[in-house]
Amino acid sequence: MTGLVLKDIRKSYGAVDVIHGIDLDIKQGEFIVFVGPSGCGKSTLLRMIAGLEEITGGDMTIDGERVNDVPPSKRGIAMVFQSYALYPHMTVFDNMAFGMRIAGESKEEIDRRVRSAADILQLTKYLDRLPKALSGGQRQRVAIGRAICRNPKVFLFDEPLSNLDAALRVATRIEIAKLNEQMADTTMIYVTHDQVEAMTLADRIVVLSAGHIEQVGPPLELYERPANLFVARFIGSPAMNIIPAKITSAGASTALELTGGRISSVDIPTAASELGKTASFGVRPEDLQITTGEDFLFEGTVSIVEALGEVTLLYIEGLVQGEPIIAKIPGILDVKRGDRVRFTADKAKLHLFDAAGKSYRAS
Amino acid sequence: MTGLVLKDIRKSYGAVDVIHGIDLDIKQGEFIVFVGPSGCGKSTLLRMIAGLEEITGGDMTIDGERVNDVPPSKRGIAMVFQSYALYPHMTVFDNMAFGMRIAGESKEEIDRRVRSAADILQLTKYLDRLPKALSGGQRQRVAIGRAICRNPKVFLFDEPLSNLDAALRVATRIEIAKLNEQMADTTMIYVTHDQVEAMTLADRIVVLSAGHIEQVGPPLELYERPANLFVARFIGSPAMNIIPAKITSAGASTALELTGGRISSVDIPTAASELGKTASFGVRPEDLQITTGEDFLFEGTVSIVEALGEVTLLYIEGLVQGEPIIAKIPGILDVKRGDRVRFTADKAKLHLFDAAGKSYRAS
Amino acid sequence: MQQLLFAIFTMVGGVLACVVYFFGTNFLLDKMFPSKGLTGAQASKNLRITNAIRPWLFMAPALFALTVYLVYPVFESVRLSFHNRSGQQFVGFSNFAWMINDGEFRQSIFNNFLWLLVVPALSTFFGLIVAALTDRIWWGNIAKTLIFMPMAISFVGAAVIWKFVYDYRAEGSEQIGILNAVVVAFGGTPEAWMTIPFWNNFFLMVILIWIQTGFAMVILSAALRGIPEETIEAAVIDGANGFQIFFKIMVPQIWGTIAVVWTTITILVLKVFDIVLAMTNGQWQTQVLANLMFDWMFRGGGDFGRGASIAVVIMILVIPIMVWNIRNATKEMEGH
Amino acid sequence: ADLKFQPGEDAKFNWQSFEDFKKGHDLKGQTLTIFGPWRGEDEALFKVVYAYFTEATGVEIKYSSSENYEQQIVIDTQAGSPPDVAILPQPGLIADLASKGHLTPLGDETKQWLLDNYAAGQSWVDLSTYKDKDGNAALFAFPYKIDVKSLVWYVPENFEDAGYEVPKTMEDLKALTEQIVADGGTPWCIGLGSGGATGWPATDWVEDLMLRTASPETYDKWVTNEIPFTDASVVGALDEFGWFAKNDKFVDGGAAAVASTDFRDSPKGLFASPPKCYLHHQASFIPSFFPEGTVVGEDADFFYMPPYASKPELGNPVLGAGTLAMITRDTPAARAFIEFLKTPIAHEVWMAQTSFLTPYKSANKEAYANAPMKKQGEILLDSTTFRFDGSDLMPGKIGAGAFWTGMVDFVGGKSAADVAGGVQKAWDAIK
Amino acid sequence: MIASSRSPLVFVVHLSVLLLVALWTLPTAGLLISSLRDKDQLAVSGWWTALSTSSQNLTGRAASPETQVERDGKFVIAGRLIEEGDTKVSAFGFRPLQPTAFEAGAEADIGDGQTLTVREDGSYEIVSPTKMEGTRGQRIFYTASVPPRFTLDNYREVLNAEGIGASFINSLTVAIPATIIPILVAAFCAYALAWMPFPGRAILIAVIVGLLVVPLQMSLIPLLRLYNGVGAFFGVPAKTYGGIWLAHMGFGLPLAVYLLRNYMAGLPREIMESARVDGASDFDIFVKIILPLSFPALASFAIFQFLWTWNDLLVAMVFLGAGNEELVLTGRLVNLLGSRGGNWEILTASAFITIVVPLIVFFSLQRYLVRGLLAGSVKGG
Ligand SMILES: Nc1ncnc2c1ncn2[C@@H]1O[C@H](COP(=O)(O)OP(=O)(O)OP(=O)(O)O)[C@@H](O)[C@H]1O
Ligand SMILES: Nc1ncnc2c1ncn2[C@@H]1O[C@H](COP(=O)(O)OP(=O)(O)OP(=O)(O)O)[C@@H](O)[C@H]1O
Ligand SMILES: [Mg+2]
Ligand SMILES: [Mg+2]
Repeated sequence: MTGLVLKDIRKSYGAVDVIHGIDLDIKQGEFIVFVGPSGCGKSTLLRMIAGLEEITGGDMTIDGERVNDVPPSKRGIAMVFQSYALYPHMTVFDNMAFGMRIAGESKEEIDRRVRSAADILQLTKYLDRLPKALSGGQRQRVAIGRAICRNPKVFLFDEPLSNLDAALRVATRIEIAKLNEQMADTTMIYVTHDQVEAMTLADRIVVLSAGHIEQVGPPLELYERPANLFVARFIGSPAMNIIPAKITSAGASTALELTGGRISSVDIPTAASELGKTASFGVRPEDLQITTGEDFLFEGTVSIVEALGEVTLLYIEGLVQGEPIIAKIPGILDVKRGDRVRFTADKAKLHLFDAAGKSYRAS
Repeated sequence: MTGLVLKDIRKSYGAVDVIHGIDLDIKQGEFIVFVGPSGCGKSTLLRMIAGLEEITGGDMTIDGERVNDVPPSKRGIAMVFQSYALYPHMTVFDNMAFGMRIAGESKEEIDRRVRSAADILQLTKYLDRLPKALSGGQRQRVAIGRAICRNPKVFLFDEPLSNLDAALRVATRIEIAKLNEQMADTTMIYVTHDQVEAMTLADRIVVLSAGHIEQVGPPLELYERPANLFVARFIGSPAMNIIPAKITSAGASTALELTGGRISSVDIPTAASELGKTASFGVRPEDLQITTGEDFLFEGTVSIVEALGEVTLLYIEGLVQGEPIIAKIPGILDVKRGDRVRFTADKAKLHLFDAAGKSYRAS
Repeated sequence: MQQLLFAIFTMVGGVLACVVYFFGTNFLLDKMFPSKGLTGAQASKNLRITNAIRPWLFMAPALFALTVYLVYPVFESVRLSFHNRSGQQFVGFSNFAWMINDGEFRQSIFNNFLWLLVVPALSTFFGLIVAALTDRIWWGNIAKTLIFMPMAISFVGAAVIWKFVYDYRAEGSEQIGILNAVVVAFGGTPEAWMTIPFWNNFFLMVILIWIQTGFAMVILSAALRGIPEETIEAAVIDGANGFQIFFKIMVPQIWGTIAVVWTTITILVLKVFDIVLAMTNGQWQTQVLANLMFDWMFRGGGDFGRGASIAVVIMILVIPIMVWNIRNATKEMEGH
Repeated sequence: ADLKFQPGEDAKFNWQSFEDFKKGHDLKGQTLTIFGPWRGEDEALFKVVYAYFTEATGVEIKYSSSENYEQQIVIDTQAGSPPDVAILPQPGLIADLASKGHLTPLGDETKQWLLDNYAAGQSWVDLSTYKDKDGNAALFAFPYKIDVKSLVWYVPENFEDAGYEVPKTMEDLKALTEQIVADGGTPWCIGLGSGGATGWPATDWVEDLMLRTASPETYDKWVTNEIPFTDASVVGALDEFGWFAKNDKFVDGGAAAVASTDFRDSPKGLFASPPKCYLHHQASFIPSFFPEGTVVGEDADFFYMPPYASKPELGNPVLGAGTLAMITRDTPAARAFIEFLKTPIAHEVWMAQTSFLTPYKSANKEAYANAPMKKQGEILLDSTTFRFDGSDLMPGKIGAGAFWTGMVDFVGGKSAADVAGGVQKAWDAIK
Repeated sequence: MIASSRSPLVFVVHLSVLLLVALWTLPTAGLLISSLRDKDQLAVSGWWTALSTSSQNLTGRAASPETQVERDGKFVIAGRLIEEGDTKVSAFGFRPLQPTAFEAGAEADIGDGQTLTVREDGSYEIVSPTKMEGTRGQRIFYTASVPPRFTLDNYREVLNAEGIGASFINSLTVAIPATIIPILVAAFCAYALAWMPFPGRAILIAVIVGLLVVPLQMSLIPLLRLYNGVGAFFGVPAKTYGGIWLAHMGFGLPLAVYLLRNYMAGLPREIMESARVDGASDFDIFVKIILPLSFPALASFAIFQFLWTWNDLLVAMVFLGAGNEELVLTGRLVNLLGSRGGNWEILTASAFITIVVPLIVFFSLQRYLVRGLLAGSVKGG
């Protein structure tokens, strides 16, 4: 089985191109997460896979069969909408049974499948309720249950957890992870804004930006080796600190002059031709450590201290134009606003991007 | 000045009591955050302070004046609604100027104040737009700007960031923090579901549950010394792991028998009378460390590994009935599903609660 | 020219008077109990007073008009229904006794029930269909306008139009009524539609349905647009076809609006008389209550007693609808 | 005011009466509101007439009308805002207004005037006398502008071509009817359709035939229900009508078409080629519905619906209709207007235009605008009996209800006895 | 829309809408076409045949014998039966029973040695060896194929009628304030019923719904009596524009309040609360927030109310009177029909003349019937 294949998929609304040619190969059973900034086309792509939007160009195949013109109900997909999209006038049971009733399944079969889905999602108690009598988390579970009952080959989620509160979000996320395990043969495609969801659930993450793919890869690969500035800033929260720099010596290890004048070196090889070029130097907030030694990366005045208990966020303003540099230090610190602090970082965890934003390491 | 004082405030809708007697003393200029599970009465309390809901019982004073029967516009408050509540047919400027126009301020004064608020919130470019032409974050800022223009004594926010995406949420949060600094004399009361917001913004956090106060205190105090089980589980994400235990020896340090049979001791004094009683032993996921030694707290089989890059979450199931125990270990680990792992923790960071849920340490 | 000036002057004057009332009274109220710019106990006391008075200021003109133009006539009708034809002599229940024994009245009641069953149902149904279908096609707005058009045609016009449709010419001569022309084209014999007892009721109902569908359509179309698109997409994915989506997903979700439209048209049907008056004047067993009332009220000098008693019956028929609405209003109020 | 015929200019007008009237009445500055049934062309014609009143008295007239004049006058009188003078074509309605005390009696002098000056004067006095609130009879109305209904219309050239003669007796008419059928033609066009008033043309037929088969007294008893509708005389008249209308060969389209053919369309059959019919019974107003350009008297003509030769004692009865003026608010101007209607000039001015007939003997016949009108006027003047349209005299529920529907049922196949029984039942119900 | 919308179902949708639109417009189309037709044709052939050439049996009359000329010793009357044009004569006759006895162009012997010839183009010639007498011309029956003929005469007749312009203004004078005033009054009332707490609110709403059903005709006499009383008391006429505006308002209010209240109750509560916190009184809130936000509801009701007042005849007749100065357009047109009715050509044309203004109103207000007015105000809005 070949799973789902997108070949140069394009979408335009009238003259506006929204998706600019997406190539993607999804294996059966894979859990794929689409992330990207608002408006980059995640939902559009998902809806094209579902068959809810027409495909303007390119080919889409599921299990080797071209499905561009196959109606949604014949694609073997199920979808969980961002806004639940429950049928407000039907009970939970009817909501889940609707698809099967339409398909003309037998009463027993419907009953069996709904009950088993309800079991998995702990909804058995609520089968007779209307959606409006359910809490947000329960509604979301019904939406998922409805999708499960369809027994799909491909499972689509569009920001399914975005309307839930923190605790529910964690709980439901774990349920989805379990579901993925139980339905090992089912391909899942998941759109989210949420870092944690993306990192924890995905087999592979697809980072989209303005209608094209920036990088595809397993979560940790994206975290450790972002292919470009965009991905680097997008994955991880708070975002990676980027400091403009100039390459002062190239080679197996590269020396840089950071804005502010400090000289640093990173263990990333660069070609000699890069010498003298401007680059972007990146370090994640959680990779920064406080040091009192002389071997620091940079030094700054703390403008905001955010103590979260578990970690403390320090904001250092003025070093880079416009944005503060953020450091995330574990535990509770005794740093106050106005303190001058020096930071250092593990050399292996530093990033370097060329003027066009491409990572020097990614090769 | 005395700020805002709530004395035995109660609220019922018909026969349903929603708020059961809240006593709270808020100093002028303080930043207070209300947190609590959905439906606990946060919004209701805030709306009573605003004067949008009638107060069923008790007294509320602002600056020493009893305001129970004072209409909203006379209380010197401003409110940012959970759902922006912008006037859709007015431009950003008019939205912000509306209150002042009603109050009959001069044209120049209106212009001056709106522009200064817009400056603070970086809205100057959008003053002529209608709300529908703004992005979510901008709309939220307009709502805040509208409140600022009222020049209130008390600033009320009801989950102002709840529908924003992660990046916007961080940015707006920082703006609110700055605002709080600039308006040092203004009392702010802020309702949120979000841990991080509560921890980073609050001078004091008020934890509510089912219409009464569980604990009031500065964020780190709540994190480090939760007064009871409810607060312990509510503050911190993922929530504190709670393991049922039995007190096997009381005194300056207490020995416990945890479920599963391990014996442990914590540096929390207990009275002799507590001996033999059941208790709840608590440890935060981020306080757990992996150990290979024999001095471990407990041992378990990893059922889920969530690698977030910066940290890794390990879920250990089966130790406690119903819920997994979660450990949050920094960095990227080489632990796989099914591995048996031992955990230990710093003794100072352990928590112990009595059968009623009250912390033994809190006295 | 002079007339035009006068017209403009009166129009502006009338509208202005109305505006002045609302602004004036509110200005006075705020002057008497000032609160703006003030603080403290006095301000809040004044605000509470104004808040108690203001609803009545807002409603005063409406309540006045409703009382004078509708409530008062209702009581007058009830009074008249117990009096004789000139309204001067008290006659007890004899008008109602007459009514029960009157064959024409019974015929009217029967016909009215037919109308109540058919017209609101079909108007709403067609309005719904049109609203739903036109949302999906590019020329939907044109279609809607055309279907709305009958509402804009004056009653005189509507009557002419349908006389043209139902016109009957003897068999063999050229039919100028389209209905008969169609019948003849299919080899049938032409019929004088208006004279076929029982069925002629339906031919009359068609006219009202034709007119009212536009009304139902405008309101239902707005409601349909309020349905979350996602629920429909979810149904598409669930494999539902157009009909299933419409009847199982969309219709149940706008049930409330359908009920409002249904109510409004039902009430209209109870009042309808001009169509019957113009087309048959109740002949050939097409009489309906409103026309019967009109008949007794004004024909041949008028019998106010009997006319009023029929009006009272019409008003009694609406009580179930009223009760239903009271229930809805209170239910809604709880939600507020 | 603009006068259509300048006083003194045309000798056929009785200008003296105008001058006399002018001398006796100076009511300058007053206004008179008149409510009448005339709209459209008729309204314009009436305007010409009352311009002379204004010219003579200085009274400004405000005329209004309404499609639903019947209902309008009820509302206006009932609400206490009646016009000064109301002109209505329905004796039944007038009776009601009188009984509710809304009308002012015109006095014995007017009664005498009618007896003296109108042909068949007693008929007119009877028609104008109603019971007031207290049950006392008085003259309340003044008949003005009469229509003759006892007319049969035909196309002279068609008669010529076919060699038919205008019948002088009812027997002849029946013979002619059969003759036409024998010649392969269809004799009659009958259409009862009139929207909500469908059926009324048949009532004219029945009334006309009633006057030719029964005495005027029987007729009067019939319209007041002193004899029941089921009386043999009534059933007889119904059957007479049935002889014409219920025979498929006698009517265009067959009997089934009678009820549903519009009375306005029905006469057009006379002018079809080949003619759909040769005869049409209808009142004097019908030429308005003839094809455009039809000249009455040449392209189309009429003859008096003949009486039975076998019943000479009934003479020449005429069935008609007309409007009656009454004072709904007693003002000097209103009184003066009634006086004005007594002047020949008030009749002649309208006679000189169209669609106006009068039984006023002193009005100059020569003033009629054309020969056909004059001929109709003569029928009116020659009549030995004049009877007002019976259905208008009956209570509204009958005359404008059960009778109409009954006639529709009758041509639809019901027997005369059944129909009469049904109407009588309805009449009993409203007693 | 949904991708599957390319399925054959779409054609069904188009087709059904087309069918419905056709059914709904057909009667009106008939009216429109009829209003453009010749008034004699109107009553003899269906309007759908208006576009096709029809074969008709017609009757004409030759010129009177006074116009005869002598030619070659014979007396000749010549002329045309029909205007020059597309009309073609196929057959003719001189007896009503044999209207098609002769083919066009043939010579018919009409007795006395006279012959009649009618040619295809409609010209005729009567030739007689002797001088003809009389004043009436010979009747000629002919069968002609008449091409479609349309005329604006009907409209011209209606529009040229005396007083039409004045009535038009009267109608506007009635309809415009009678639309605006009730909307204003109803909107204030609806707001109070939707958003201002006071005792007895639910009952009041129910009563208003109940009043929806009061038959208009019922109220006429008591009201007019009241008017007369009031008029007499103040010494002013009872029938005034003010009176009819109030009457239209009274009759239109229940539905207006019912619809508007339903709409306003659905507006987001937070906007009102926000304004209240901003210090706005209920009056400010109503004028500055509710009114602009209720535009779709106000516009739809405005359309309906305008339609009713514009097309109303009864209320105007009763409360304004039927005199020439105050007659409204509907009244004027009805009067035009003449006391005996049946002038279909006038009816049809006037129906279309009255429809124009409401349609303009509908079109100009239709664009306010948009949704999305609340966009941006609240989350999810
Ligand atoms: N019907 C449409 N017509 C024109 N443009 C559209 C339409 N629907 C979506 N777009 C545009 O397509 C782009 C992609 O939209 P899409 O909903 O896929 O974004 P997204 O990545 O899902 O964003 P979000 O995270 O906010 O949901 C957006 O810029 C949007 O403006
Ligand atoms: N009008 C009302 N009538 C009855 N109960 C109400 C009403 N409004 C709120 N409640 C109840 O009061 C309780 C508190 O509601 P409130 O909105 O204050 O909760 P909350 O803490 O703000 O919750 P959330 O975090 O979900 O916003 C809830 O249980 C709710 O059901
Ligand atoms: Mg999206
Ligand atoms: Mg809340």
